Amino acid sequence: MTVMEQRGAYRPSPPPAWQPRTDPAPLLPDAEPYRVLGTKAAEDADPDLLRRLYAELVRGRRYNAQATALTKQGRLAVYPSSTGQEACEVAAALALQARDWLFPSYRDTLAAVARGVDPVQALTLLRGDWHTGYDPYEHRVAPLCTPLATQLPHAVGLAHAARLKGDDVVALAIVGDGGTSEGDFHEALNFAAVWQAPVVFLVQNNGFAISVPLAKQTAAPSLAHKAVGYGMPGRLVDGNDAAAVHEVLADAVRHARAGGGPTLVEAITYRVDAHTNADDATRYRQDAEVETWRGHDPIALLEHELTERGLIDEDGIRAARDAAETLAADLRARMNQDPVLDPMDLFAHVYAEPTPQLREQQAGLWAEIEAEQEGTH
Amino acid sequence: MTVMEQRGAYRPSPPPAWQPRTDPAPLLPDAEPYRVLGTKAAEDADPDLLRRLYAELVRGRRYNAQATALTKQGRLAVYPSSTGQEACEVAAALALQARDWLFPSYRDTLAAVARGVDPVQALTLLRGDWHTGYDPYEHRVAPLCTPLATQLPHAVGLAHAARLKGDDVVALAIVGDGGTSEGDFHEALNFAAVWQAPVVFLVQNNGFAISVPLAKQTAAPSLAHKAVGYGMPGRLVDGNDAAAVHEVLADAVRHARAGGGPTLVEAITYRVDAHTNADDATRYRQDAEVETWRGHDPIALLEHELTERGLIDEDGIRAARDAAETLAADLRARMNQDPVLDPMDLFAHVYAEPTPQLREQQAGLWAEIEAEQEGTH
Amino acid sequence: MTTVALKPATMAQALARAMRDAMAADPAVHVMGEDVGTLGGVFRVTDGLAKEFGEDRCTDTPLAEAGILGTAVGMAMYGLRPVVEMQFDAFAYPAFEQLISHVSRMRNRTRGAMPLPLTIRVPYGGGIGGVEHHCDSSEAYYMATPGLHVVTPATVADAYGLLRAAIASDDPVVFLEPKRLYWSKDAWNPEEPPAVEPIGRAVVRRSGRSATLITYGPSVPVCLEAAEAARDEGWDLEVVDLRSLVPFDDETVSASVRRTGRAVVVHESGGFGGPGGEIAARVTERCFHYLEAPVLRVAGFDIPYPPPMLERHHLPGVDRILDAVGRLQWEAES
Amino acid sequence: MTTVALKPATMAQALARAMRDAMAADPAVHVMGEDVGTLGGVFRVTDGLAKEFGEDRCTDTPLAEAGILGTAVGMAMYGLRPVVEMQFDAFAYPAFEQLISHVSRMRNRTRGAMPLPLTIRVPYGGGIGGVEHHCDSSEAYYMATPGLHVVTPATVADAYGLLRAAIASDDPVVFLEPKRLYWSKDAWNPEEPPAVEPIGRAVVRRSGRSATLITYGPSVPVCLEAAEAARDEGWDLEVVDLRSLVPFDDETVSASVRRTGRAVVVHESGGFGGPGGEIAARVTERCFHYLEAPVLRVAGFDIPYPPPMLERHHLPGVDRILDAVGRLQWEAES
Ligand SMILES: Cc1ncc(C[n+]2csc(CCOP(=O)(O)OP(=O)(O)O)c2C)c(N)n1
Ligand SMILES: Cc1ncc(C[n+]2csc(CCOP(=O)(O)OP(=O)(O)O)c2C)c(N)n1
Ligand SMILES: [Mg+2]
Ligand SMILES: [Mg+2]
Repeated sequence: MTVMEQRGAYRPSPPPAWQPRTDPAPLLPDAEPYRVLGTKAAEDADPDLLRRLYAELVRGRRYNAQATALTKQGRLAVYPSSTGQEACEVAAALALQARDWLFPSYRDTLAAVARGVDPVQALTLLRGDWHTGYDPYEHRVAPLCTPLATQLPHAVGLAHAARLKGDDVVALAIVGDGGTSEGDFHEALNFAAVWQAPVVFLVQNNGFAISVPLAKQTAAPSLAHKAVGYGMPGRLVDGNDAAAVHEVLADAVRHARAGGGPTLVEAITYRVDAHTNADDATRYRQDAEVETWRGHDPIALLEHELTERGLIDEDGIRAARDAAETLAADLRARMNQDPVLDPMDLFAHVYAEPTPQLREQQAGLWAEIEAEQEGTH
Repeated sequence: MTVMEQRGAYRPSPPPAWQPRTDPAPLLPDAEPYRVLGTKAAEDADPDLLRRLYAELVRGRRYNAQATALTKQGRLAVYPSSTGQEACEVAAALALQARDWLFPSYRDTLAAVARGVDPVQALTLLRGDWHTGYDPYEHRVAPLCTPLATQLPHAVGLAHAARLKGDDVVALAIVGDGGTSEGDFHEALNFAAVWQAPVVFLVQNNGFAISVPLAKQTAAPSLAHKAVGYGMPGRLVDGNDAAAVHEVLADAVRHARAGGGPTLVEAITYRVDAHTNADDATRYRQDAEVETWRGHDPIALLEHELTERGLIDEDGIRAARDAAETLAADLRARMNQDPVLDPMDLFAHVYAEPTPQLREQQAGLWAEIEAEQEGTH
Repeated sequence: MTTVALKPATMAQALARAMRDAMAADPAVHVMGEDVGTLGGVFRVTDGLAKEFGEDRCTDTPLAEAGILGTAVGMAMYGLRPVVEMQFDAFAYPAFEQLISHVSRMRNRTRGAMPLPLTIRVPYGGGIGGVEHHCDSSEAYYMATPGLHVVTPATVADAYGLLRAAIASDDPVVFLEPKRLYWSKDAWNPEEPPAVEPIGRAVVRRSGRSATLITYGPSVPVCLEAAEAARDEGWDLEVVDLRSLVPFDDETVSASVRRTGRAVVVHESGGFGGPGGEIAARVTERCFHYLEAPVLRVAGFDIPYPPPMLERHHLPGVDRILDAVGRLQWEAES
Repeated sequence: MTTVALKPATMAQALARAMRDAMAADPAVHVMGEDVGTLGGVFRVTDGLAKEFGEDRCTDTPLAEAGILGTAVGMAMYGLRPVVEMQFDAFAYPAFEQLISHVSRMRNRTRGAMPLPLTIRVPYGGGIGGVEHHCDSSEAYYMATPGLHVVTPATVADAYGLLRAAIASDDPVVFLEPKRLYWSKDAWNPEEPPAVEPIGRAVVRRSGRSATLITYGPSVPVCLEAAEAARDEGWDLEVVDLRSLVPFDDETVSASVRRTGRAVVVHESGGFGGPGGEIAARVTERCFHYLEAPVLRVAGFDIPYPPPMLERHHLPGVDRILDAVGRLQWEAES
């Protein structure tokens, strides 16, 4: 039909009915970060869970302090501390079942430790020792991931694969506020939503990506507002309120396990230490800001709640501290021994079988080392 | 202060005040795609603009038909038709001032033509001739971009640079629904919002990325809902309603020019033809769906409005058709001549000055061609 | 002895059959990518798989290459064997971070605990009149990335055999499919497809005594043609089809060059920093005293892939190969 | 004659000064990247620029490398001269699609109409005890991408001169900064920084007659050390610092090898598919009849960069270089 013929009698039809593919309203985060401690919601919280969280926070804080100390002693090459962020780290680990998977970023050794990974193994990478210190399948913790946000599609793929296999497995992936700017963040969330994969994304918004404050990272109302653009719920939570983070994550995990698909959780917290021991945070932020956040300390918050409500006593607190000291002492002791690395390992795992080229190179290095050792004997 | 000491008198302070960095409400798209034609809003529309849009739509449809015909005659290597999407193409071009920039995708030769690029030059790439047929600076149209969504950060950077230089320039970039899944889409929108760059993103949601329908591409309520996650307004518009698309884009351009920052516009339209002439759309969609959309044809919609309201008569319609035929005849004629390419051009523009290596290769090819020609004489 | 009913098959069909048979043999094999499902791929290489195995086994993904490869990594972590299609060579670039930083390194990172059995199919190369971004030869990038196998077939039989081997491999394999050979045909027995080839073995496609043409993928037929044409000039050329760029079959290649004393490496990819440099260098290291002339290279120019109307000038053709053979210092011959 | 007051400067300081001077000379020069502003970069190479020129000229971007390079492309389209910092070598990978498909091709795509004067600074290489992803030598990828210049300084003076040249170039330049030389020092005159070097010229850092070490960037000091040590073995080694991998200075390199008759290419990057293959191949093509032995290569192993505690085994050191020199078939010498 030509344009001329279309005139007159012809009436264009209305467009095919359009409606949003999902209702956006329930996907939007609340106007305020969700809080439990110090609110009425705390009354419903399970006291055992709170005590467990508390013990882990205290242990986590001590772990952070010890790891940082180890960098000063030259026992650890670099340490990105999660001091101040322990509530997120610990809650992430505790929200999961044994059959679930955790996908940590390079900052999240504490989450791995809280999930059961041996601290020395968790720190292997940061010690300058081998790239990963633990078998990812043992505790279902993926290797610490350094290239930002690249672990997110892995978590989606794994969760999707588990569901395809009929396994009741949820993946929880942790990423920083800075990491949300990467394309991989976007692609991972989109795949997760399209596939309705059982995965939970935890953004630890700690205010900074090294020196870059959130305001230079995003203009979004909140990072949780990104969720609606993928068709998944976005949740905002006080990242220093361990009970709140745990509740929100546990809900999201349950939702995912039940086939409800992915959730994006933004936890608002603060990186109290410098980016790593090598960083000088005074170059880009004011002490006053740090002090404000120290006042809203995750351990203090929870301890206050527990004490006020008589859920913990001196002994309980001491027990938590003792357990933390035990961890620190053990870590100190074991990190004091130099690891022994086998240079032949350099060639052993590049492929299932070393290529002829690698075998040649391995033989060359072997000869060099032999010659060296003969030289020194 | 130790954990023990913090107890008792110590009260944790509330978290530093949190509030959304922007009010999310105005950033969310309306519940229904915006429409002008057939609604009360049409009464406010400028009749001259409507007539201009109409003429361009008719020309655009004829251009699409002619280009597709040229593929059948072997005069064009490949053509991704925008039949059915002319309202978006034309409105995008007309919403801009001469000093603004257009960033088309590979499908948007029509937008380039509507902005003034010679159709033969616009089709140069698709003809198998050189990669870009026009000087991008002449009409301020970036080269047609094939790697999906990669043109979006270019548009942001250009708009940002213009603002830094104090120039009153807006960039408008076009991308498909499929392209919104790419990481570059995400990164571009985020940079644009953080920098408050004067840029408008037009997503032509034509229902498909080659064979993949929108439902496999995204679970979002709408693509426009992605905007809030970047802190920019998202607008939803009927992409077959030229007056509506023009109004929404022109508003966004004005907003950007006034320093209001970027806007994401989702135009809901339909790819009536196959992906390209090489594609067989019957493999993945039903004719009935295509027919429904043909009923909501952008030209028919606008022609109906103009006729009903007496804004155009037979002569006006004939004039538009004649202009379209002139374009088609000219295109046909000029595309019938084989372009003459200089093989030496292969080396001329890789760098400002050919490297010694390229000079060597150029000399080699020159000798080969000379030998060949001697052989044939 | 039963008569074997041979039928013609294209390389595209052989590849499709390889995936089909692999999926039938192992439920862990999943095919994924843009348009691989309903459409069967823009080259129809995955045709029929979604129908036969369902959309969960052959999945149309969202349009995001890093996301495709990144989720495939996660799937492989959970024991699946994803076969990923990158729609065209140049559209694999967005996935390079996942490829370099994760796919190639996960096994090594975890000291073998977390291997990634992953096949990445990449249609590559030119000669099909494709516009910009549709004709890249990106093998140099893959070769320079330890941890990846890089494999490319030149025949219908190898397309099947090598793809089966790639999917069966416990390592990530970049499987480069020469686009312009997709429609090349060979007789084969559909009842009993060719053997699964081990990865890492080159093959002598044509024996000869004057000089060796070392090549792979789309340039193999061109070299065979050149070898035929060379007979007129009195040269008897050997043609080695590498099939696997990583691992590299030094043995077969060096043995050939030691026999002939002369070699030309031929590929479409750009010369500078391309595969030919590595090949020429390692052949020279191993065969120096056998060489009558330096190992020469015939490659694409060091330019972005040209527009279709100029591509014939860019692609190594018979004449250019014979020219190079002619420059192998025959006058030095006694 | 006035006395020149020489002061020690590190390579990092020389680079910072180069950007500073370029920004002062041309308002089109903009520095951008992660942490380059307030912090002055994780290596402090952009220290002071944001303070002197404001945040619009030295900008902390969101954390997204493709976005950084992609927006820089747009800025260059509008006539600016962006100088982009990729924080570490491996974090440039997410930007590879922008790099390969746009940065390297825009001038060619538009037949010269739309050049992209863009500098991409990439700290590269190991030897600093960095963990995974912080020590890659990714120059093979850049070399295989036509349309890019690839430049790498080995001295404080070159760091200044070559970076000024890169920023002044109308072509995109990948500027590879050897991380472990950031703190290397040289005496220089802060009143009058070194000359701007033309891109594409190698330099003989040490003359010698026995054999040529062809190298660049972080391996230059190692080769110079090896050349000193070689005197004990009776070898007088020439050391050529390439400085520019693209364009390649065949003239200087070939002239040296023709003089010495023997050559070893030395680099940290993996050997297979690495720069050394190209270099060895082209030297052999040009100098075949001058060569007493095949051009050998001393390179990093073909493995992902090792953990800090093993990196000394991976990095080409003096002994390994001398071993290779020893294998240059001296017995053939009359
Ligand atoms: C792809 C990539 N780019 C750059 C870096 C370098 N880098 C390491 S940490 C970091 C900042 C990360 O910030 P954020 O995501 O907020 O996490 P946080 O450090 O606050 O936990 C940067 C830029 C990296 N690791 N990966
Ligand atoms: C990075 C990249 N990946 C894949 C392709 C191949 N490709 C070309 S068009 C297309 C579909 C695009 O869909 P959409 O973005 O919706 O645009 P439309 O074709 O509908 O205009 C694909 C996958 C490409 N051009 N670039
Ligand atoms: Mg952060
Ligand atoms: Mg589309």
